[in-house]
Amino acid sequence: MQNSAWRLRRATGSIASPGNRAVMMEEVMKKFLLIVLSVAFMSVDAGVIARAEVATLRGANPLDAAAKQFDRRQQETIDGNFKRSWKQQPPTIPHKIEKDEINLQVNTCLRCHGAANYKKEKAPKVGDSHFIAADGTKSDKLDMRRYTCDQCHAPQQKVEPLIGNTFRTVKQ
Amino acid sequence: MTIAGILIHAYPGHAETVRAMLVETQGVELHHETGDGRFIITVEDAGDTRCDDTVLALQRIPGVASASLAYHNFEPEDINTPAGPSALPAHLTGGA
Amino acid sequence: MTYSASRRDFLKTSAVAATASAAGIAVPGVLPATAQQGDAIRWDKAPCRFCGTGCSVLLGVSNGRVVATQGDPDSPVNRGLACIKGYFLAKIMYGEDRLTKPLLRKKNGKYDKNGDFEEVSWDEAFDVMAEKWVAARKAKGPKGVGMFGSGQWTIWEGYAAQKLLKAGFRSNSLEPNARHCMASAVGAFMRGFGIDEPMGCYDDLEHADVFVLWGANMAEMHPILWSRLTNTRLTKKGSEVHVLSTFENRNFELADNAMVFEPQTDLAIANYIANYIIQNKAYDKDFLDKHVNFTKTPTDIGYGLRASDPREKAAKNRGKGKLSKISFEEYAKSVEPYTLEYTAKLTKVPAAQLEKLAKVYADPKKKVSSYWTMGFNQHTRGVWVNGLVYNIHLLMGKISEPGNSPFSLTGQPSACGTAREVGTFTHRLPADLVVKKDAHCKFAEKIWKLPEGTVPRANDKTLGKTLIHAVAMHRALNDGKMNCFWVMCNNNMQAAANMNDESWPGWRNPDNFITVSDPYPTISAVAADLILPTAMWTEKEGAYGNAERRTQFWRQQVSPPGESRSDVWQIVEFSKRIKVEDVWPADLLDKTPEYKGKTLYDILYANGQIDKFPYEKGMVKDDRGNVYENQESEDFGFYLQKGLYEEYRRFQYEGPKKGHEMAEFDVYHKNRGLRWPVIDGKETLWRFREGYDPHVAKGEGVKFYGKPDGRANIITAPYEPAAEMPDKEFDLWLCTGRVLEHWHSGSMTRRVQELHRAVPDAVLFMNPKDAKKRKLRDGSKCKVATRRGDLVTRVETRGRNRPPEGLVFIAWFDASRLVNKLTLDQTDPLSKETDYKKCACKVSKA
Amino acid sequence: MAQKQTGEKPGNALQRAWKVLSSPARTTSLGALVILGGILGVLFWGGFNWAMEATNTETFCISCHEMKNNVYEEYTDTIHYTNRSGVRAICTDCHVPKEWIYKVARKIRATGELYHKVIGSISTKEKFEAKRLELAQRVWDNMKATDSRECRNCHDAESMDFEKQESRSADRHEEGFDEGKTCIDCHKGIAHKLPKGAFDKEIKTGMGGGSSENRLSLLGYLDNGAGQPRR
Repeated sequence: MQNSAWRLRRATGSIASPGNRAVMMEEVMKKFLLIVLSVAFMSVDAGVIARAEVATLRGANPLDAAAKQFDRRQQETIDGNFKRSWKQQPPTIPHKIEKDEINLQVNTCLRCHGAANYKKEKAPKVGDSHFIAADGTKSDKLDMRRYTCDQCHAPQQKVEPLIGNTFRTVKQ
Repeated sequence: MTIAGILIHAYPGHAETVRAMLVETQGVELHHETGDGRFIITVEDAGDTRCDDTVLALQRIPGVASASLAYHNFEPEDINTPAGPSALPAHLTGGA
Repeated sequence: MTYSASRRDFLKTSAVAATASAAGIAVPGVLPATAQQGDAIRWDKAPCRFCGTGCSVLLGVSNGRVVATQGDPDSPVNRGLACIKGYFLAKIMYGEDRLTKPLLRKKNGKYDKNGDFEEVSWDEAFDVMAEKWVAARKAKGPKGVGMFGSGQWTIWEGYAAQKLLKAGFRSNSLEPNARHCMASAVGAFMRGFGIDEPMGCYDDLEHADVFVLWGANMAEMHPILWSRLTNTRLTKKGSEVHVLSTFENRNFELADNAMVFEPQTDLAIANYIANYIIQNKAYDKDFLDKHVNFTKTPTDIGYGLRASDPREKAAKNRGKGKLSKISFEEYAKSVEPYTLEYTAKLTKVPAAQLEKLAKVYADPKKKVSSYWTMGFNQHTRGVWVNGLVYNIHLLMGKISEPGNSPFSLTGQPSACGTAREVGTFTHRLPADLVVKKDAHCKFAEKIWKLPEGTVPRANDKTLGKTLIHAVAMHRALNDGKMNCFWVMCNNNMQAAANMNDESWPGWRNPDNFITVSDPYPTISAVAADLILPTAMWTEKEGAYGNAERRTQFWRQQVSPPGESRSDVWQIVEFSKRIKVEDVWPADLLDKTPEYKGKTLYDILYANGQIDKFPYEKGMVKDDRGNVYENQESEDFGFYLQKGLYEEYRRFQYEGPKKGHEMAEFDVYHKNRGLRWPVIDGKETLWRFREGYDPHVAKGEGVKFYGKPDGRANIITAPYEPAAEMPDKEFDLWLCTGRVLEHWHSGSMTRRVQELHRAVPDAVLFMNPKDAKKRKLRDGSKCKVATRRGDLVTRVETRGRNRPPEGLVFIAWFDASRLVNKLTLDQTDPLSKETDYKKCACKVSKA
Repeated sequence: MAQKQTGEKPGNALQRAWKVLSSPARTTSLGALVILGGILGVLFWGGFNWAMEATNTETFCISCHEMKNNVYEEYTDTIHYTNRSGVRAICTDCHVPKEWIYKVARKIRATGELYHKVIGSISTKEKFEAKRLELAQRVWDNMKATDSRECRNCHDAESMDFEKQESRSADRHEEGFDEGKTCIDCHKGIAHKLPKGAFDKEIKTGMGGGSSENRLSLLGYLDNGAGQPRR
């Protein structure tokens, strides 16, 4: 059993041969498809056959080989804010948050983004939606369900997307 | 608790009379008027007149071309009302 | 009253906004959540695509595309909230690499296992597939073909698959990925209560005084439930949170009593609490006398590994689980060894903290809700440990009432609705029926208008043993006993344990033909032979059932791209290619001669029941008059989803088991879901208790009606060690799991840039001291190896997870770091659910 | 030394030594006495300083579990322990003054800490958490009073290059310096976790202003009692 043919292939890989990822990504941008159709391939029966090289999020690395290793990640910090795609989307965090704490004792996010200090700190104020309680009533107090800021707001690492996204905003 | 959001179209030249009737009707609240004969209203239960009866009556107001239901919410106020007032502390509900 | 006044105002604003938006009128000053965009956006509700919480979101559609998502203020589950994944739902369908055409491995114009993927038509795809399936069914019997579905399937997709496999192919080889996720919870419900799914509901999150999280990282995995819990903890006087975990996680931020225990010793902790309650005579004697039986389970039952494994050979009662009755005294004696001193030593939790936990359970004045998910379910003693927590609640009578709730959370959006309620498991049929029971099979055959004997019995007279669970399926593929495998709506190559030794060689076995239906080229897709492009989430009409028994519907919002089609379309369309003569024996057909010459489509779906609801274009409408497409119904010419659902519903009303009743199809499009049992249009919040559950008659008080005598089982079970413990060479525990920002294997969330950039890679969470010992530091490249494989990643010693010395954690979403090359394919021998939380590994510098 | 100088046989050494020391110097020259005094002075002085330094090490600070399991554990996560270039500030760099007189004063106060160690004031996690705000407040007040003297041993406003800071930090620093703020005004909880109610005082004293309603909304979340903010 251990020596069956397909087991041996595990070492060499039987998934579509890895293409040059850079070239492939360029194609992707043009066609909005990761399936690269190489129409040059002519079959004996005449006619054109569409061959598709299918790559996963690990690129075209065979599954039974190790994937490319990633560099150490750094967080992206920018002036101002990251763009939002629609109004109700929670803003991503453009500054470092390692020193921040959200626990039973304190919530340091609110020290700058809370109603009392945001002007002074030139920080965006906690959204109005955060002052609507579960029953729909508006309140002066932050809705405690929103206490854990990092459930919705995340910092962003400096990385390229693995694959593009064709989402369009309503204005586009 | 029943609340309905309704769009009323008045025949040209009838906006005045329709507005007057709407304001009169129990359970109806006029929220917006476009100036071209369209009204946005909400309807709710009032006294012993039920919301759905009021909606039917709207159709029969002279000068109304159409009354179309755009929003409807019904909430029973019983044990099955989830996360009801009793489940929440007073200061969260805006009281006390 | 302030509540109704303000609620009324809120609803009025919503009403005005909705009316204005329907009429295209801008109303100054009215800016509720539903109409903020100001552009012509059609908003409609849909349950979230991700976890088992079952939040409802509002989906904004403009020009045939989803342009925005937000939390649904009218949903009782989330009341306007969503987590980061939920907020970004609008983007999950728009990854650039959406599959739009079927792809088949071919060489020289013909299917070839070693060929490259080529685009083919649906006809060609299904023709090749049908030929392979018929051949495999004939050659290898009912286990020759298999289907692996999902707790993310819609309810009707699961139901259609159930019929295709069990009635059409006459095979019980149908499993959902919920086997990896919920099976232990199901096992414990059936053993303890005779009926599946929690007795409580999410309202307990507001009613409870004390929350105990047993192996549920709610802060990351069920963020909205965590929000509700947070609200209670921060606003309700005297409320407290106890957290148990094998490593520090985000739950610990709100913990009043945070405990890190040695893996597998949760069994001992639960027994200690029971012992404490008994020693202090705190138990509710009256409740026990009236509503509880005491039983014990066989011990030393093995670890669900292959029979050849020495650990299996050594087990005395391999796979056994038959309960035997004992007395209260015997039960008390069985937990006696779990003293505070012994338990503290075994678990490495300080005694004072264990005692603090035991005290809140034993305090009759405190309402305690216990929550667990994968920490309990993915456990080689998963059924046992689920049961041990029920024991505690039953001892105290703290069950089936507001705030007192042992609650098993689900992982997936419809693990309850589709996998468990429809019964897409090898051993199950809809509404808690099982193929082990002849009467249940006969009932299914009656509903389905099939001859007696069509549905294979667990031990079938002619077919032999027919049950095969998820992990065994991969083994069967590897051994060449199963030759055709259809994977839908999940990524099992990335998800199943021990990829190197079982999954990969199984799928690439030259005898096998593997089909994967997916919207995206996943790890599973590229490991398959045929890829079918799939319509996802709101590209189809659907229904999910969440962890609190709530059934929620949604309408098709947008059209699927290219030629992609929903899973339900694929299943029903495929059935047209299978002639009944090819898969049924002659004697069965002789009983129903009218079926001769028919296809499975005619017999299973166009059966006069499912096709009885006519469909016309434009008939799916909301209450504002917006019209929605329904691609499948248009294609088949009848309202397919309604037909499947209404036939399925007959199992709930006419079947031998009561308590699963749902409302009619049309009702759910109008509301934010109802919690079953739904009787006379009313949902049920707490089951088994008079006044809440309509199945409990006046005067009965509490009745566990899933069991014939109306009594629940307290089941004693001891602590037994894990299958693979750290030793000299492999000196660390390896635990795997999820992160907040990504869903499962990341096939959707990693295509959303914001989510990808939040957590781009799976790193190794490690204690700084362990790192130092290996000359590693934050950010170092490291190699993680087990007896089955290795991977390279980077060390994280200061992130959101803080393991104690001796344990490391890796998330499994990252396709580049296939952590399931490392895990052991061990299961709970009773539930057959994989334990992904415990195996031994070593870490070195890479 | 004294015994050798008198040339007597060892016997009851202590008694004899005392006798020598207590009798007026007749046989010894003033110069010798001065030198002897100097030597003894250096020895005592050195010993004193040695002791001061010994109690100024990290090992000493974390030799008691109260320090090790609470504040030290937390500190290892922060930038003062781990950072890009591996420059570290240990406990005493921040908590013990460098200048002698202040250092001695701090050490004298430390004897109070020994007393609390003996009576176990913060011997458990719960006790520590209960006292954390009080303890932290004391440190903050102290730093405020000294114009964050210990911070400034390393962080000198003059030496800060705003060009190299994140723009948010640069703006806030510039403002802070102009207003005459001191480091601890903003940088609380940078090396340890924050206690419950950490910001109550600064909110009460009106840092950042805002209406009273707004102040409440910032604070209300902290209280687990009746859901009412601390006042």
